[in-house]
Amino acid sequence: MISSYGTIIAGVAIIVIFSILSPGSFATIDNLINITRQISFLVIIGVGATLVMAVKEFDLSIGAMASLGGVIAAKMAASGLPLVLCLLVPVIAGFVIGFMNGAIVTKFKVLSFVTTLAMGTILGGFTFWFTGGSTIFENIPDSFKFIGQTNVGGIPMLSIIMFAIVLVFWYIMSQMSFGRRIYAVGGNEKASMISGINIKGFKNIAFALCGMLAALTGALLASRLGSAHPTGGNGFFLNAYAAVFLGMTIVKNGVPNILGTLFGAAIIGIMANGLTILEIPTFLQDVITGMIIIAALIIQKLGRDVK
Amino acid sequence: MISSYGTIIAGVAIIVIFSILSPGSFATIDNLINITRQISFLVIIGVGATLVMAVKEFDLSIGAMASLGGVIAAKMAASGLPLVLCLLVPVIAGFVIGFMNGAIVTKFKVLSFVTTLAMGTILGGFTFWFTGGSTIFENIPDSFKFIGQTNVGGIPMLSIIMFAIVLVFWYIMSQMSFGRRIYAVGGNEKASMISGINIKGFKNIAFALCGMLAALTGALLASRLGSAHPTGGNGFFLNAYAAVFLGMTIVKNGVPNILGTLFGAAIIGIMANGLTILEIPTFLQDVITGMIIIAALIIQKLGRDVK
Amino acid sequence: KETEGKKSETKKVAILTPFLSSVTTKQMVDELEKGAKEKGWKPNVIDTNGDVSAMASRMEDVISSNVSAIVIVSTDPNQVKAQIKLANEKKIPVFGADSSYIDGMALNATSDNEAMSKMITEHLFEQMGGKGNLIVFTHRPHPGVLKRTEILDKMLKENPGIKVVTEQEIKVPGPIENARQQMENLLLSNSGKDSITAVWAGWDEPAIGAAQAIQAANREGIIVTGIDGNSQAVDMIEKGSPISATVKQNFVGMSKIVIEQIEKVFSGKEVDDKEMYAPAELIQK
Amino acid sequence: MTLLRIENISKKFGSHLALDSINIAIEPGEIHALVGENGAGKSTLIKILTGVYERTDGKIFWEDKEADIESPRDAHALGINAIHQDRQLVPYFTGYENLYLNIDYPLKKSKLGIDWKKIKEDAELLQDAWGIKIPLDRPVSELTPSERTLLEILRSMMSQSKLLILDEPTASLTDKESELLFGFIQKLKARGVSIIYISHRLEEVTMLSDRVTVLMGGKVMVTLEKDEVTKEELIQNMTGGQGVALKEKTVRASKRAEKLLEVANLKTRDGMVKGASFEVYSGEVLGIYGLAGAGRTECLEAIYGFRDLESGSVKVKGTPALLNPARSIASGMVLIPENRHEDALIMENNLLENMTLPVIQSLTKKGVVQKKLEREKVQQEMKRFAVKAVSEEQPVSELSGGNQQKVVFAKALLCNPDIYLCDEPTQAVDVKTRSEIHQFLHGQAGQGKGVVFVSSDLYEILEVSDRIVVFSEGKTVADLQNKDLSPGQILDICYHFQKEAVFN
Ligand SMILES: Nc1ncnc2c1ncn2[C@@H]1O[C@H](COP(=O)(O)OP(=O)(O)OP(=O)(O)O)[C@@H](O)[C@H]1O
Ligand SMILES: Nc1ncnc2c1ncn2[C@@H]1O[C@H](COP(=O)(O)OP(=O)(O)OP(=O)(O)O)[C@@H](O)[C@H]1O
Ligand SMILES: [Mg+2]
Ligand SMILES: [Mg+2]
Repeated sequence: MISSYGTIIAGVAIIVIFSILSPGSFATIDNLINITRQISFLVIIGVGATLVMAVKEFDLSIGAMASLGGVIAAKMAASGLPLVLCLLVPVIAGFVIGFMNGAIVTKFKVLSFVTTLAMGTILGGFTFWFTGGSTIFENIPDSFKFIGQTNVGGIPMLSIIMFAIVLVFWYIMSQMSFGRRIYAVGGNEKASMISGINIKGFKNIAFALCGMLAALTGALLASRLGSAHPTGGNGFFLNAYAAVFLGMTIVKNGVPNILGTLFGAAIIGIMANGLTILEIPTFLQDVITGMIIIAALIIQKLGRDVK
Repeated sequence: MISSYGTIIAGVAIIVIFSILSPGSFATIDNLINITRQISFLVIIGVGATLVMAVKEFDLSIGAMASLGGVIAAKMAASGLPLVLCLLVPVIAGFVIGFMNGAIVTKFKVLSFVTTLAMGTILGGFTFWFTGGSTIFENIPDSFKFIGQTNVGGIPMLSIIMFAIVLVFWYIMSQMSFGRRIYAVGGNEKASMISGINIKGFKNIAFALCGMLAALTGALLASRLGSAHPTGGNGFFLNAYAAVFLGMTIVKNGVPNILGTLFGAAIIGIMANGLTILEIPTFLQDVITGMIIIAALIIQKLGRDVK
Repeated sequence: KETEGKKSETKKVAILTPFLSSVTTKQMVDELEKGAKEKGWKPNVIDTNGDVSAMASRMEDVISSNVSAIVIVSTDPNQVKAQIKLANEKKIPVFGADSSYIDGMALNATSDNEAMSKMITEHLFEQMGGKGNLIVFTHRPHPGVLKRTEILDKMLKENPGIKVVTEQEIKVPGPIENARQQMENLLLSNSGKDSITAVWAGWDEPAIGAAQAIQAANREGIIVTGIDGNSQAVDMIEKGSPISATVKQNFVGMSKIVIEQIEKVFSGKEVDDKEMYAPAELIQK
Repeated sequence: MTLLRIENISKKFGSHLALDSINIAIEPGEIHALVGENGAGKSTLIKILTGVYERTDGKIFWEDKEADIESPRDAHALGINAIHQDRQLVPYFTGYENLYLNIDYPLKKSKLGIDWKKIKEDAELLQDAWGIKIPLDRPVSELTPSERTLLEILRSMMSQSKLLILDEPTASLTDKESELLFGFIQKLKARGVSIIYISHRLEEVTMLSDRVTVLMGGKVMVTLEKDEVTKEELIQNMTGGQGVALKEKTVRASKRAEKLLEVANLKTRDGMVKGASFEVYSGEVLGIYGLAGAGRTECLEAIYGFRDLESGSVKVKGTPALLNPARSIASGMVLIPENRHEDALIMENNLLENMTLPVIQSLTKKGVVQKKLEREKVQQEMKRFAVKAVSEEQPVSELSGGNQQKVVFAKALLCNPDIYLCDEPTQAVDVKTRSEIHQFLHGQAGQGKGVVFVSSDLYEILEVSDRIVVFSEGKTVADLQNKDLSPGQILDICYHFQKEAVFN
């Protein structure tokens, strides 16, 4: 499956360098666990983005969807509803809204870029109306914070959920025929159509799952923070796609893939974590992060050419 | 050229509705002029994005580039340099940085999405360092504000500059062989290469022009506001692409095109203007804007199918 | 083990904020940095570029690198409740500057948003003579601005002569340009002489944009107020612009309080109070 | 029982009537050929039968019952399988993955995952059964056009069909592979499968078919029974009685004038070409023949300048070539690529934009395109090759396969080159156009230009060439004057060297 080691080597190099520079803080089991928890949100939302990109579409509403998922969950928790419901409702809402994105795109054959951008705007307005613009944190019971703030055998629940989601979607996308169909649609829509694949159906499902995972990300974030901000999920949008695109570089055929996205999110997370621990000023962190990503891309290509 | 009237009809409908609802404020010459000035930034940066999208690439660094352009211009103005230099230096810097984006993408055949995202991060860090994070407004002479704040025969200079840029790039892209080849590269890279087109060269130039226009946008914004904020241009990024994508719907072959981008920016600008004039609360504005954009897309497709 | 590490080395103080690009936040952070250095501590500034949710992660990072104290600047601590708890477990005190106070923190030093809003709003209503048409520019997702707006809402109820034309959310980033465009549009839709009496802005940047639009349209007699005392706004007040007043938050004062109190905690003493206010001052021409 | 009856099928694209009340009946177990000029409507008819296009009018009866074929899925469920003219494969999928594009993947016992082992075994069995050997573990983007066609053929064998439709299957096959295909067709026929066979190679049609329907301008001209089918009869019907001036082979006395192109010991970095040497003189048509995978395409690409060289030299008119497409065009050399969809055309752009792309600079004044001049030039070429299009502003994606190929050819012509590098230039075009292209190239040679003509059709090579170079395993192995050569002689050379290469 993985056939281009360039970016991976770059990733390992980053880890080694950080470990040498900060053995006592970076290279500890605690920090490793810390990183897995920190990237869990990015990975979960990124898995959704991966699905949509695998059918060669784009969902720009994931940030707004995550924010909405967070405030729905928090509002429900604040009104005393049980945790399961607080997670289930946003997840269903995300699925439905994602499906609507897909339905508009496939039924009217319009560009997903504009459609989902517009949907993101609508969701943002709705979230604002729903919260009155303010952070929801009052009356949130501790039971709601269970998922976001508990460890099981030393491992954060969030990390476990992340690994479970990665595992499930990796299996679906690489081992099951569902995944083959999704990739076929993304690889040659016309050929897939002529082969009798229900392209609209697969696209709709990809969008729906993406919306679902985005809303779940928001809800988990709310559980982690014990509060929900009406734009709290927006920041994930660009980084989620950065993770997907970075992940595309680790496979030879350059398709969006689940393990790649995990890897991409890990690179982003490790950079942020390591540079903070090394106490590099923020502006320099930005410059370094950008340069390392570009360097990783280049190394990866050079490596491939030599082969 | 323009062969799909659906979105245009939707645009006209929006104008008519606003005019009926607010004849005294919306449908006035003053407001028309006002709108042209308000959209000028979006149009100028959008023209650049159009060029890059015409070669089927993406530049995610335009927002950061605009911010950088603004602070360079403002810093120079504050140190007493003449207006021409204050505009020229950011423009050249934008061109060079854009060219670098292009060179990395074409030389190493890496994804422009990640490359320019990383470049945007680098530029953001650099801008922060350059300004120390604070807004630049002290000692900016009135002469610097000339371009952003003057009217010529009742028409704002900014609107004139915008129309000039649109005209020039429309002409280049639709009447000159340069545009033909840009679109060929975007249409089929390999076939273009075999037809003797220097695809790397054209891509590099598209990126360079895009960077140049983004930096110019930032510099003009600084002139308009008499100050420059280190993240002041970042907000343009998504709207610029929204304008380009909306503009793609007005031509039959669905390619990014200059007039379309002007049109797309106009729709976005008119919506913001009209809804504010009608004193609709912000969150409802978002919802309405999103819905109208989706409706416009759908109408446009239905119109085409009937044909 | 922890105390041992802290004693021998110089004290490390992590300063975290999502809004370093805001002029006033920057001012505060600079002062904190300066103060910490004077005391011989090692400050480390971390900005998450507007991303509030990334604050949590960065806070975890500094906790795991065993800093001696954490200062969160201009952040709603409710966003990082779990991290504050984590810091407590590791005995790292968490201070707030221009944030608010929640359980588990050592203290928060701030301007009293409610007092400031009251101060400026009273000034504005007085100038308006208790009646007229008001435009509100705000950004409710920001906790401080939200508090100020809530005070405004309350005071509007007590002053029925003042009508709100519209309340608009100002977009960030780019608040000046956004406020300017919104104001341009509102001036056109309210072109009658007294159709707009005043603009209440939740902080200074929208006030600057609104004032620029009013000046460019040559409209007389519209009063604008801001809050923060951002130097561009102060400059405009001095030079004579539609901005009639702002409340200067004493950011330097807040930072000084935080530094003082950190020193106390480091030397094993109690903080003076959980919420401490640096007095704000009304600036007008 | 009639397997398939088509009644009064019509299809309109906008205002253009592509099919006009078509009536055809297909009997069980018959091989029914469909012939007609480029743009006659053959592919459109097939796409209606397979549910890709919606018909504007008419009825379809399947086994005497009216059938509504609304999607490819419906067609597949009835037992209709098709190989379309433009290949329908997913480029980044391997051969294995593509085999299962229209049928369910076999699942593991747990019913959860795909059983890749079974897929490999089944595919090997199938390959053995039909005598096909393609590298199924490679992604399709790395397969040659002929391998892609074979892959599609293999895929169509994966499911039981009652009707198999082949739209120009031999256009990118070599003779040997074509023979293989004819074998399959006969086997299928013996099993009672009906075949609709579309081809411009009339020899194949006369040899294979039980009946032939001739289309012209979207109408059925005639349906001929087996004993009526002759090449001449077909041509008469296809051209509306005009016929094609089947030219006598003219062997021009090659004057060995100027040496236009000199290729010496060419080796490409990817190892596809391992030593090619030949020359092209002004006034001659040089045919290049070789079995599939012999490296002819790669050799032309290397000469033209977009495949990296390892060693060797290319000289154009005595000066070393600069090995880059732009310079090649400037020095008077033009390439007609084998793969028109990927290498030659911008499918969403119109005819005009496609045809003038390499020469657009010469049609400008100060960088501004002289649209009137451009239009005139394009219309002139469209007329010369009778390109069937609504206007020069129609996107090439809407043209029939043959007409697309004509655009590719016309595009090269506009460059007004001295050296033509033609890679399968007559694929997909009808007999009339094919003969016109041959005549045109001879005319050009007559004016002192040089033509390199690569074709997988040995008879075509023998028909057009003055001289023939044979490729085998990436090397040039023979250089023969085309005088009294027989197909057998050339094939002998190919096989001889292939064997030798294997034993080395
Ligand atoms: N999608 C389309 N849109 C518009 N016109 C089309 C489209 N597809 C085909 N046509 C037109 O329909 C006519 C018939 O095309 P078709 O592809 O069926 O021809 P054909 O007989 O297969 O020709 P060839 O031998 O060249 O493959 C042509 O004039 C073509 O331009
Ligand atoms: N992109 C590629 N990557 C890897 N192998 C390739 C690629 N393109 C072609 N090949 C291999 O190169 C060999 C020669 O290619 P090709 O068949 O195009 O030669 P040819 O002589 O032009 O034959 P023809 O044109 O008749 O198909 C084949 O074995 C093919 O599998
Ligand atoms: Mg055809
Ligand atoms: Mg070939």
